[in-house]
Order: sequence, then structure tokens, then C-alpha cells
Amino acid sequence: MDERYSRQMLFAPIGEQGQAKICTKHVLMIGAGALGSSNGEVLTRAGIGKLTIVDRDYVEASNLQRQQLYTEEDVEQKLPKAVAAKRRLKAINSNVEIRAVVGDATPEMLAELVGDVDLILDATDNFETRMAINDISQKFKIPWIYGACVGSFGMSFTILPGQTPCLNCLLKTLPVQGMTCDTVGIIAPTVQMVVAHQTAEALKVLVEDYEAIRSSFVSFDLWRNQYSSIKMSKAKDKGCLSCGEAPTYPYLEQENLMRSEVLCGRDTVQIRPPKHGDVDLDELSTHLSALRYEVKGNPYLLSVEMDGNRMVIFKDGRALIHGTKDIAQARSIYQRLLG
Amino acid sequence: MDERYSRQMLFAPIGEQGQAKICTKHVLMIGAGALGSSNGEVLTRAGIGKLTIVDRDYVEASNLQRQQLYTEEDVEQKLPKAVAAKRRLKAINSNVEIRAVVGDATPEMLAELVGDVDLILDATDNFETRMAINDISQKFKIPWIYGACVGSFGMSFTILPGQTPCLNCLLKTLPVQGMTCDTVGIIAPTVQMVVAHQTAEALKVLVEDYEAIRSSFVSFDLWRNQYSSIKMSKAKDKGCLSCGEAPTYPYLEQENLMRSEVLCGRDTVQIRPPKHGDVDLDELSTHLSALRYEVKGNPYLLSVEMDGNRMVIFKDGRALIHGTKDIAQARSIYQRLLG
Amino acid sequence: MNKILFFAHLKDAVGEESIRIDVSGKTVAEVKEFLAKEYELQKLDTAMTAVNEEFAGDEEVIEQGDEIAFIPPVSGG
Amino acid sequence: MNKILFFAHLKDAVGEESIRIDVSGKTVAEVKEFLAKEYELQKLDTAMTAVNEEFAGDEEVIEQGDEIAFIPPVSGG
Repeated sequence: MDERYSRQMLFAPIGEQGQAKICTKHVLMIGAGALGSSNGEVLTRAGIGKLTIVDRDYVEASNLQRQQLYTEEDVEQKLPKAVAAKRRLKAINSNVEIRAVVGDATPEMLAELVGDVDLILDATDNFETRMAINDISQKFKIPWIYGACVGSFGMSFTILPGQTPCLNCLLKTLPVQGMTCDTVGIIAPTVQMVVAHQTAEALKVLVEDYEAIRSSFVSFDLWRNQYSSIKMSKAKDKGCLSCGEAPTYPYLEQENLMRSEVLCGRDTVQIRPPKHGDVDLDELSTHLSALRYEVKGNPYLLSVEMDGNRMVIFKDGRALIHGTKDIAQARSIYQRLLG
Repeated sequence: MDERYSRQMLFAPIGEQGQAKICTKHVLMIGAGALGSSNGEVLTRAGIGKLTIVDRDYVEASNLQRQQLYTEEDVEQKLPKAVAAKRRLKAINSNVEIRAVVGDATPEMLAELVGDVDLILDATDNFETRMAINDISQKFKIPWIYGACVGSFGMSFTILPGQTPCLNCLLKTLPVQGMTCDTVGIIAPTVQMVVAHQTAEALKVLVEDYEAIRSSFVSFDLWRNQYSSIKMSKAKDKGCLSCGEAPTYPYLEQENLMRSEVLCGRDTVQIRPPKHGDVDLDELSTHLSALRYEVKGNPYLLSVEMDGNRMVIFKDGRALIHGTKDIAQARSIYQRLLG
Repeated sequence: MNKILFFAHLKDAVGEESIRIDVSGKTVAEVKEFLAKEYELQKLDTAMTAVNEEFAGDEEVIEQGDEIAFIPPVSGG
Repeated sequence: MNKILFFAHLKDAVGEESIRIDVSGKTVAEVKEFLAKEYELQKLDTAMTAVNEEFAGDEEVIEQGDEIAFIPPVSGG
């Protein structure tokens, strides 16, 4: 072990003591896509004690451009990402205990998994799951690290329960439609830069160097050569329902979650967002056409043919995903397009 | 191909045209350590036409904490890094032509390899090789991207012959002793952040989006939460011997190179830096002791036992590496400790 | 006078990285509304606002010389 | 008055991220020499210097209000 982690122990803020701490810590990582691949690899190489990986998707050809744990063989085998990730991570560091969970990170699942977890790493692709992570983090007093990216633009923020503002303080409400990697693209360097910030913060949390933790919200654009660091203490909201004085953890409650159900006898899953939104169908249509999907529409709905499924999206955010009875798959398709 | 690079083509500044360009370009990457692993993977996933990798080392246990292409099996097999890198990169993207060169990136070798190269990526661990890359870049009019890191501190700068200042403009002289990963450690997030900057710039060069290229010198410290971007146009020196009005490309000339020779019948390699330096033996001794090497010394020299070799370093920078006749190995040991 | 900085796709939508304009006396919400109309920016209502590199809520009032930046949160990963 | 920023290990050596001190009228080389003595910094002679976020050579003269930063180039990789 000494030899393996020698360069990390030589780094004074970690040292031998820090390394000993890292080796006993348990990180829960939600998502094994681009951010998850790279975050998972850095932490596994760093020698964390245990890594739990939750992901609902399988490896596809379009992932290979930026999801660093996966190979062409994983695509051929259509392996679930959590399983393919575990296989590669074990080859990299057999000392790390790795648990792969194939499934949707619902509030119930998060609450089950969070037992002895020291840190939650955000590697999801949608705000709904992030808001659930945020409430779980507050309820169980576990730090988490927000990270997100699209195009050449990325951001990160470290959330410590009881100290920093939380994601609900910043967003106040769930944005209905965000840009996603499936609508405006993504380049790998953006992923690496978000992960650099997330994993540096993760190491600080794991070695308990709280003074070094970044209190600002970082965002950057690598193609436009921008970098910004915003002080966040004023964002903390005493009335916040997630981290304020009387928390209710709203995103753990059924009524605020996206609902999905298999439509009886129709090989179709219906998805309803918690609040009626206002989807810009024109913009979505333009993006999806650029992606070479066949898109038809009228002012009230959009119909998209994609990889054997047909999705019909209504202006209020409701959608029907035809050609599947698999709720997790349907939610994944929905959130990849609508954020 | 459309599917594989779809998210990258969706990114507007690349698009289909940019992707077509990327697929025809040849990148020469010097070094396959931490920066090389990660740079090589990003570019291979991005689908560059050809990647030539030059490295003189083999995979060791202490590399695994941050060098993302390598596994425990590569360490067991003591594979040369260039060979292990090629193996993994082929599994990631079989469309990319990869050439692995095991050896020291001397000026002669660089001049031979540089034929149809569109971009040189710096992933070396010492200034001597960087200065040679810098002169080769100027002489053959090929852009290169400087990247370096140690601890939580990293930096990058894009050098376009005929436009930007060059590394010789900035450094003026070869620093005698720098901090290296082998003396003050390194954490993986620092590597990822340097690579994020290098590969974003690489993609801009490859798709020929010269307006987007970063003209500033970036440096950052992830543990100390610092980021700086310095405008560099004033650094351009008309009298610079590498990029000025009357270039002589000094770092391609034998008299300015580090000299190394096998000492006859002694199983020892002697290394002499081009100029007499002034090595701080006390500081070096402290670092090497922290690394658990056995160090003895007096005011004139330091003797270090390391992995079966014994190195004696003199105050003027000269060194004897006992226990080997392999010049490339001896140079590698020397530069890892002395930068 | 104030300087307003635009990040990421907002920079492209506006066509410049920053503009100079006097919005002192207005609240952040009013500035957002004004800019959304002026530059046909749809998504400013969900953008995070920073005034002098510090987080600012919608009701915060802009003063002379303040530098304002908008950061649109994204969900990709 | 001037602000001097220290990056990376220089920050630790000095003990602060920045100091305020009047060095106007001095050249960059003189400021380096002064700081090296004052804080026992060995490696300032090889550090790159920025004045107001722009590269500055050793002979550049510091003016009132200039912000100076030192970036030590490193060789690791």
C-alpha cells in the first residue's frame, strides 16, 4: 500500500494520516455516465474503502466518446453501466470494495443505501434526482458534491449540511427544462474539469480537511475561456424546506416526484412531472432533429422516433414512451431529453 | 461513426465538419504518465485519426493512483507504458491508429517523428524535454500545448508558432530544480484539470477554431482554491532564440542538452546537466527521506538508495546512477527527482 | 454604470461576453426581465445571479458600479 | 499601495494568499529580491510574474495600485 499511494501520501495535506482515513471511507455515487465514470475512477485509484455505484442505464456506442470506464466490448455486450464500471474498477484497484446497483436512484433507494456512507457524489443527469440527493443529504447529515455539465460548460458546488446553502436554496424550484448532453452535446474535457473539482473536494471531505473545502460555486466554459467563482454564504435560506429551520424534505415526498406508470395493455409508460411545466416544443424539436431523430409535431405535442421507442411529449411536460414496459428505461429516456 | 461521436457533433463549435477534421488529424504525445494517460484517452475517445505516443518508462505500482490507462495487471507484467497505453486505447476505440514508441524523446527522435503531425501534446515530466518540444514546434511550425502539475497545482499554455510567445520566452532559461511529483506528491484531480485544459485546446486546434483558442496562461490550485488566467502577449520576445527574428533553436543542440554516458566497466551512468546548477541538497534530502528512501549526504553530495539503484547527486547537478547501464532508465530516474 | 457578464450559451445569445449599462436602482428580478426582453433570452428566470462575485437573490437592489453575472444551472452529467 | 498575490506553495511559504504593501517605483526584479529576503522564498527568481493579470518582465516598473502575482512554473506530469 505504501508504494501504491506514495505520491498521494507525499502530498502534505493528505499524508499518511489522510491516506489511512481515505482507505476507511464509503462513497455513494449516483450515476455511472460521464461524471460517474471519471469520478469513480479517481476515487478508486485514490484507494477509498468502499464505493457504491447506482445507475439505471446500459453502455451504448454514443457513451464511448466521454465515459472513460467503458470499451467497445461493453457496448457489444450491452452491459449495465454499474456492472461494467465495477469490472473495470476492480482491475484498477482490487483493494476497493465496490457495490454495483442497477436501478433508478429513487428517494426510497437512496434512503436504503445511505447507511454508513461518508459522502455522496452527484453524477446524475437530471435535477429531480439531485433534489432527492439534496434532501437525503440534509436528512441524514451527509455531505454531497453537485457537479453538472453540458457542451463546454460545467459547474460544481460542495454542500455540507448545517454549514453551506443547499441546492434547494439555490434553485428554489425544479427547473422544468434544462439543456442536456443529449440535446446540445458535450465534449470530454468539460467532464474532466467538473470531475477535477468534484474529486478534489471529495478528497478534502474524506481526509476531513474542512478548512480547505471550497465554499464558492464554481462554473466555467472551456471553449469560451470563462471561469467564475461565486461566494455563496448569502444564498443560505432559513426558510428553505430542505435545509432551513423547519425542514420537510419536499423532494422525498411522493407528490413532488415525477410519476411514471405502465399503461395497462399498451406497452407504453406514461411520465408526469410533479408540476405542470411549459416545454418549449419548437426548441426541443430543433435539437432532436439535429440529433437525427425523426420528429413530428403540432403546437400541442411532439412525437419522436428513437431507437425502437416512440416518445410523445406534451406541452405541459407529460410524456408517453411507447414500445416499453420498463419504467426505469422510460424515465432514463425522458430525463436525458428533458433534463 | 455517427452514433459514436453524436454528442460531440451536437456540440455546435465542432459539428459534423469538425468531427470530420478530427478524424484525419495526427497528434504526437510526448509522455504516457499521468498527463499522457488522460490526454491520450480523451483524444482517442474523441476519434482522432492517429496518435503517436512516446514514453521511456514501464508501469509501476506508484503510477496506479493517477495514471488512468493502467491496471494492476500492467504493473505485474512490468509493461512499457507506451505499450500498455496502446493496448487499452485500442480496446476503447479500434478506429484510431496508435503508434507506441518506447524510448527517450530526444531532439533527434522528435525531429524524426514530427513529419505529418498536426499537434504536439506535452505530457512529459521535465523542462529539458519541453524545451526540445518547444524548439521542434517552432522549427517545424507545429502547435504544442504545455501542461504540468505537482501537488494540487497545475498549469497550461497553448503555443502557436508565429503567433503566441513560446516557452523559451517565458522561462528564458532552464530552471535547475523544480518540484516534481516524486518529491512533493500529486493528486489525481490536478492531473484531470490540466488535461481538461489541454484537451479542450487540442480540440480547438484540431477543428481549426483558432478564434476560440485560449491566449492566456492558466494556472490553478485545487486544494488552495485558486485560479488565474494571465494575458501573455507582452511575453513575446523578438530576441528569443526559439521563436524570435533569428532563431537558433538552442535546445536542439547537443551542447545545451543533458549529457549522459555509461561509465566504462562500472555499471553506472553519469548524467551532467547542460549548465552548472546549484541544487539545494538539504531540501532534496528532506523530500527524499519523506519518500522513505535511504539518504546520506554531506555538504557536497547526496547519496540515495532507491529500488535497487544508488544515485549520487552533486551540488552542481551532476549525478551518478549506480546499478544500471541503461541510459534511458538513468535519465528517467534523474528527471523524476530533479525535474 | 454597471457591467453585466454572460456565461456559457447566454454569451452566444447576447453576442458579447459583457455589456455596460446602468441598471442601478433596479432589483435583480427587474434586470432579468429587462434583459430577457432586450435580448430574447428565455431562461434568465432560472439563472443564478451573482453581484460582485457574490450570490444575489431576486429582490436584491443593484447599486452604482455593481458587476452582475448570470450563471444558468445545467443538469447534464 | 499594491496587492501581491501568492500562488501554490508560495502561499504556504508566505502564510497568506495576499499581502498589501507599497512597492511602486520598484522593478519586478527588485520586488522579487525584496520578497525573497523578507519571506525566505528561494525560488522567486524562476517564478513568472503577472502585473494586473498580464505577463511582466523583470525590468517592468510597478505603479501605484498595481496588483502583482507570482506563478512558479512546474515540471511534473
